[in-house]
Amino acid sequence: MKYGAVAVAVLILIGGVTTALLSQRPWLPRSDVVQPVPFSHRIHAGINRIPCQYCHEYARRSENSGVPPIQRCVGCHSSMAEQVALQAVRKPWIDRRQAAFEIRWNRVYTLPDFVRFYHSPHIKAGLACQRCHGPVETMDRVTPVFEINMGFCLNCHTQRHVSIECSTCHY
Amino acid sequence: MAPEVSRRSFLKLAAATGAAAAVPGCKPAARHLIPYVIPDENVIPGVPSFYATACNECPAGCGVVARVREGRVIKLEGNPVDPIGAGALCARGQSALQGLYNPDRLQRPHRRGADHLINPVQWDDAMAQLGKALGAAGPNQVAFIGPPMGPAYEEIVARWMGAVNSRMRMVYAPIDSARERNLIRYCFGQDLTPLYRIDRARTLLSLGADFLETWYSPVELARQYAEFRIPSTKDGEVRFGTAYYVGTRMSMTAARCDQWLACRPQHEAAVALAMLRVMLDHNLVRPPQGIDPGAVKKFAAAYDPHAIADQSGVSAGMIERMAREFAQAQGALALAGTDDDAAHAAAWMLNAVTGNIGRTVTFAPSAQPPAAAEPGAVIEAMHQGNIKVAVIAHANPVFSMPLQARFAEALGKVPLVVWCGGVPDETAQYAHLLLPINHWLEDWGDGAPRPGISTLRQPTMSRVVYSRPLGDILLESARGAARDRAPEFEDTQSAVRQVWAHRFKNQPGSESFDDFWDRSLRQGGDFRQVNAAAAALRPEVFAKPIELPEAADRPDLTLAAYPHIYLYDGSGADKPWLQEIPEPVSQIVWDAWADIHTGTAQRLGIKENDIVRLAAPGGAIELPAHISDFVHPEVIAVPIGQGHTSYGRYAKLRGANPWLILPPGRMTVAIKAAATRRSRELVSPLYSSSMLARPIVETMSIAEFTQGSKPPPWEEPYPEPYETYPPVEYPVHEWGMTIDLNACTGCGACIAACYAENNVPFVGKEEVRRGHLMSWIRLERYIPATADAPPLLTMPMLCQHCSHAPCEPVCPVFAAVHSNEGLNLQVYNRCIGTRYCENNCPYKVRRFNWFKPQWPEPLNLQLNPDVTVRGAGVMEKCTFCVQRIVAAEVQAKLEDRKVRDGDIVPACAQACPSRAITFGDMKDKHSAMMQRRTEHHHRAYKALDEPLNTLPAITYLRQVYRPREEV
Amino acid sequence: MAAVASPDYHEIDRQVMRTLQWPGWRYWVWVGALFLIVVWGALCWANQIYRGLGVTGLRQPNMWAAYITNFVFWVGIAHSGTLISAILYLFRSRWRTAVYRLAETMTGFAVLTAGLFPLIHLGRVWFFYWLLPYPNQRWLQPDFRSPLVWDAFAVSTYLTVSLLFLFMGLIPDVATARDESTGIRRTIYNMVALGWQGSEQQWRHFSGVYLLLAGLATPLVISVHSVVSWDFAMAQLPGWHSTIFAPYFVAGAIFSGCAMVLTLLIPLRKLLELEELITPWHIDNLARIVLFTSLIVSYSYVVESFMTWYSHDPFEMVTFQQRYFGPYGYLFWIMVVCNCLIPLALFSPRVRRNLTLLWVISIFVNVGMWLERFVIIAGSLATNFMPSQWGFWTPSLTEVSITAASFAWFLMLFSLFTRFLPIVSMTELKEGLRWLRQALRQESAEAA
Amino acid sequence: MSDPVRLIGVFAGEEECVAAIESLRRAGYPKPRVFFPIPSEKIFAALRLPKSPVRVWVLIGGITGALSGFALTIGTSMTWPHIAGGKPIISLTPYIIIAFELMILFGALAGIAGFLITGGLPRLESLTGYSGRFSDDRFGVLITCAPEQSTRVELLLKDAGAEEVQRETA
Repeated sequence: MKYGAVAVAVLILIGGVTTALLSQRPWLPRSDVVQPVPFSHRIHAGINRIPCQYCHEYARRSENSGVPPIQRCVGCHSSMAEQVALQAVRKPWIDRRQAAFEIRWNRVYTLPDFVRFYHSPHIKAGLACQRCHGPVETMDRVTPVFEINMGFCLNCHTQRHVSIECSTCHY
Repeated sequence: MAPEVSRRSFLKLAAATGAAAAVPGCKPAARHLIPYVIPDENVIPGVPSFYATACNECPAGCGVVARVREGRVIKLEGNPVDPIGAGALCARGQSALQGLYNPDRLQRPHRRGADHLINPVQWDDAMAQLGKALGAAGPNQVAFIGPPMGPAYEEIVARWMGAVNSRMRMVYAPIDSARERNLIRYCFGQDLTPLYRIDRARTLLSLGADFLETWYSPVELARQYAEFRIPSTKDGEVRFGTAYYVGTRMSMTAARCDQWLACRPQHEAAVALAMLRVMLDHNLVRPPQGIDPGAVKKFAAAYDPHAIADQSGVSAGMIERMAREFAQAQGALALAGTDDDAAHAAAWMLNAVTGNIGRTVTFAPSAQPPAAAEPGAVIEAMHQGNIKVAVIAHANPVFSMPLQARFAEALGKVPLVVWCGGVPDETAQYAHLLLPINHWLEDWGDGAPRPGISTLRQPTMSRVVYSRPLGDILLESARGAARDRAPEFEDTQSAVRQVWAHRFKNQPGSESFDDFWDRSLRQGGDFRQVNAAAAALRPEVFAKPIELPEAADRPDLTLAAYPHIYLYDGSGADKPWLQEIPEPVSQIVWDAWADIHTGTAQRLGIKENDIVRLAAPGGAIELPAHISDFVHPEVIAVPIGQGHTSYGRYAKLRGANPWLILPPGRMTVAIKAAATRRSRELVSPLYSSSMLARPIVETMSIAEFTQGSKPPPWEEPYPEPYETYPPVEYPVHEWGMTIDLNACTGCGACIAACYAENNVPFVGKEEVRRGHLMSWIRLERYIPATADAPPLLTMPMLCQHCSHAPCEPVCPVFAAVHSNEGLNLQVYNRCIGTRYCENNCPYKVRRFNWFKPQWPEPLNLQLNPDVTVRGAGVMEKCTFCVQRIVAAEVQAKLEDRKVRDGDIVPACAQACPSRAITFGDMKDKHSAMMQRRTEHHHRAYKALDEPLNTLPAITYLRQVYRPREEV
Repeated sequence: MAAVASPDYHEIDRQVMRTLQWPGWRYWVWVGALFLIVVWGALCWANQIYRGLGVTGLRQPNMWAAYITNFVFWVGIAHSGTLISAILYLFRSRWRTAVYRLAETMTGFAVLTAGLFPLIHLGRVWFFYWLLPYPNQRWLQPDFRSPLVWDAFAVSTYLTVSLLFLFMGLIPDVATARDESTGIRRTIYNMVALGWQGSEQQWRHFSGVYLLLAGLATPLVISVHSVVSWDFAMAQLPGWHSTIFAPYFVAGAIFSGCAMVLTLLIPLRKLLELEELITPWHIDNLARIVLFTSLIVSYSYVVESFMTWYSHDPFEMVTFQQRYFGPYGYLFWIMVVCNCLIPLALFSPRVRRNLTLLWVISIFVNVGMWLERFVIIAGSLATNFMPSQWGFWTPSLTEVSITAASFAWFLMLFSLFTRFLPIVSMTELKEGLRWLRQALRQESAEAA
Repeated sequence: MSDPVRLIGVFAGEEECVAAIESLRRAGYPKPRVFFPIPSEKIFAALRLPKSPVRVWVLIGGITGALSGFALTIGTSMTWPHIAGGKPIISLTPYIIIAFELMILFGALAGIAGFLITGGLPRLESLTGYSGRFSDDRFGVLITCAPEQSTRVELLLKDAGAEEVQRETA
């Protein structure tokens, strides 16, 4: 019986480690991402009601939505010398040497290499950004709401009668 | 709008913003997003930009459009506006990318130390050293060696030469048109540029001119040749050009002609002259005004067809037949491409006497060639020690000059040799200062390939290595050497602009220069019609007989060197695509070989792969033998391009270099051949050359074409397929392709384009030997079993996207699956690698990733971010460029319209010089692709479809041929 | 040799129990050597997974070669076990009792070995479970139209059922062994025997389910090798696409399997001193099956060639011409000698009684049957529809190692079984004691 | 009333054992528990045992397997119909193979389960009266009776050919 207990303990351990490793699925959106700049979508998109595509301007034209250029930040935050939180934005604006003070935003949403996703047709189809990204306008720090996996895509594509051919996303 | 280089340098880091960064295998996707400080309004991340420029890989100078994603060029395509390439681009042009991203490119300036090793130096140091040396040099003590580089660059060089007070400009390109120019001057008494129009001819005679491969302007001529060779029926009359190739070996060009007539070396002229005699003897021609028939007759009398038949090996009957056809055709054209002046003269005589000047070939006045010193004089000055500084750019004379020219030795006597280039080559081994210069895709420049056509080159991306434009180096060094005489150009860009501004002044029109400049940049140049120049054969030409080689002087064996279709003069050897694409006729990869006739090999006791020693007066080379009947028995043919001792990892130590043993200016030399006891396997991805009478490459004689039907290839035709299941319905599109085998020349541009577009890995010689070649499209090449057939059967073979795809139902996991647009999809991420699909594929077009593919940095920058890089263990194959299909469909959706015919052009179809490949929707009967099928329905067939009922989406159009008759 | 002409129940037990004594050092050296070969094979596989299948000799167009040949070979080996244990059980064959456990053990381990090869040959083995249906967020399931999915179902069913069948038969025997042992062995044997005590209720359900399992295994075994043959017959490749493949493969499987039983049985009988339980009569019967199936296989070769000639299909004609006279032609002729000619010697009773000769013949048959699968699989792939894409596989070190390791793996498992579990069924020998006695009498009469 | 007595008759052969069972039955005793080393149809017959119900288990398992095979294949094909090689989405012919294999698999598993459950296996402690001899070469007949009947039963067993009769108090 002692051996039995040990065996069960080992099995539980192995199972736990496997589950833990698999639950880390690196290809899924990450909820533990902390950004170098304490940017709040709640303040920008929520309180101030700035449209998403004001900053993510490529979404309707490209596969990428794009991260806003620093110029876009400076456009509104013209006097930011006094704000400590905005130093990270101000530095690259003042010193434009490449890579000197670049902001390295951490990705929240990643897709595997073998998935092709175009933002543009989704915008064209009138989908709200929140359909996939969740209520970003309520978040100070963006965390994923949906587990964006193949089933998530298929659900929506099937409901909306969009192609679910393999070549829609994989090539 | 002209993009500015400085601005684009911001983009370099933006590569990470590509959502689908193509990284091989399991590397985690980019983790960071780095924003622009100021966005470039011309660049949308994820959307490609296109920049027009011009190819610099050979003198033809086709226009090129560079596809740029996130600041890096990922694909080169033909520029449709350009009249030379007309939107197509050959394999060499496609592969320029691998020169740009070559991992062995010199990263920064280097100086050779006392220990003979090279060490990196700062640009400032290097420039200071050069400037000082130039300043110290006396008059005519500075040499500049390089090929013709286009008007703007020539202007920079000329002014630089002026600043250093020297006239030692040596214009040097290993393959140039000097002989053609000289002979035109001899025949017509003026400097003229010929404009060939094969498409206007009905009979074509090539005297050793490989016009589909390396001669003159292959892309342009292939396009014309396709028009000439695609049979058509108009008003009951069948139009189908007749082509003869007289030469020592069956080149790819010869294989596309009706007949290859094996001719003893240096006897091509004799055959042409004998034809002239037959024409006059039988009064087949009336020479046009200005040519005295009597003089011609008198001249031709010396060339008795029977005697010449005995000497040349081309039968008298054949000579007579060719003469008749040539004389009577409505438009005929003779082209000469040998190293024999007589052949060129004879070709012009034939063209002139039959009245084809102005019809199938026109002339335009030549531009002034750059002022240059005699090459011999420069070399002699170097030998004398009179040259203190030699700058060598874009040239590799140590490799491509014969040993007899003693160039390397002369170079050794120059105190400062400055080498400017990309991958350090043999010449760089003699350099004291090695300066990396911008690749033409990174540099400004222009070209004037022929009158009326001015191409403009612009940087398409920021530099890959710490290189500088050659022009900047020259201008800065001139400033350093001689402040008083320094050229007033600021840098290369302003030099190009000023040169163009100068020329613009002389042109009529109301356009402002800024508009003209912008338009030229956008189009990739300035293209104008030029009036043909009048040209008449000089009567004196017929006064002096052309000497024919004496039978007594005839050597036992002649080495005939020819530029390899991909490696060209050797400059292609550093590009793995060009090494890996099988040479069309021999199908050999990554090597050089000696083409030996079966009989000769027997006589010499040589077997396939035995290394033979070819000894010429100037030296000897050793190469493995490739035995075939595709070469004259007295000739051993050797491709030029391999045999590098330097020039990067892909070129180094492969094969042998025939340039070294050729006499200066010649491509042939008498040799002695002997077997050595060694051998080396020549690697080819092709097993059998016999088609076993299977319906793969189908042909049709001209008689069958005229009748409009062809008997089935089988003794008993297979019964009509009995369909067990209802056919699959494709709701919107059903993509398909039509490939015209009469147009296809086998040049391999499609293969190179596919490599570039689809991230197809190259694997190297050993892996090709092990059957691991990855190319998605290959050339099927068979030697016909009967004499009554085209000389060589070729067809591009790629995934047929069968409607009844045998690969699909055997896949256990739906990795091979059909889309509702008729595509046979391969879902890489679903594939588990059972490889059953390839077993069941009758066309054997699927490729398995035996290893994780490797692209040594920075070759990986070329990878197309729109195509997944496949990891080890998955199957892949042609996708009909599904990424382009999806992109076009997305674009159509954004514009609220349907996909139009022509929106989608797969890479192979885009590149094809002869426009053999058309892609479109099979459900749209009006698409160009379906039109082509309908128009040529007599010729349409689907490969292996009759026995297997696979219903391929690719329809081939049978190759129509004229039966080779024994005359 | 202690000639006991008339063994009784206890004598049978005694003789079999003797094999379960703790083995000596020679045995452990043998098992250890096999284990090392298995470890080497595992390392080769690990290297293959890490670097990619390019470490094998596989190439265009030989996408399948040694691994799939091994798979079919081992599945085939398995079949004779089920034939002897299940089909002959249903026929109430008298001579099966002494050899069936050995054959069945061989079946279990052969399927276990065979089952590894579809995994070994995968390009991305870490996704092997995509071959099986399971709920997933991708909505994706295997394509049940693919013969490989049939394979996955057939082989895993076969493995399960044959192991269950083996286990069922073992229960009463292990109980016997338990009752003869003490200490930890006794505990373990008792657990294996599930506490079997041979009461009338236990026996009643046992007999019922054993018969039904035999009844289920019989169509299963035929279906499994038919499905394996359809891996090839369902493709349209010349040389594969043939309707006779299913019976042809099943016959070949039994042929090779019985030969393998002989290969194992003849030395084992000697080493474990089981001469009195496994008599020449048993072996003679096995040899007759080998002979009979050899004739079927030879007939299949003839029919296959005849059909090709008769159809005059140009592709098939070339493939067969290449099969006989192409680069792999010598393998075909070795195969004909091994499979068709050498077994003809078994028509002679003296050959059937000469154990050494019989053993050598069985080795030839094993070699021949491996080659048969190779000639069909790699040979047909080599000479496909596209003459330009022909190509001929040559083995790499990895493939040789893994093939060798598969034999070592099989022999290691088998060797372990022989010394820890009864390799001869005591229960069934006792049940058929009459026939055993008769055989022994006959033998001693012949010897006299 | 005193404790009942267990009598275990040990027989050397199948016939004697059968004879003992028969005579016990004729004498009106309840069915004895019998231990024997080989499966014996004669003993089953003597004990008047009905056929084992595992047949039904196998049948139900097999039918379930076949049905689930069809349900699985057809169901998954319909969830996401992929075109492959122009074959129909629901290709019944190949699905028969899956259904067949699952029928065998489920049938065999159900049979084993039936055997274990109906046979009361696995069991941890020994059945009363079991002895190691009964898995070797002896047959055992166990009958529990009142002490006053024990002599008669012992005689009955001996008459049938028992080598020995063990007697123990229950």
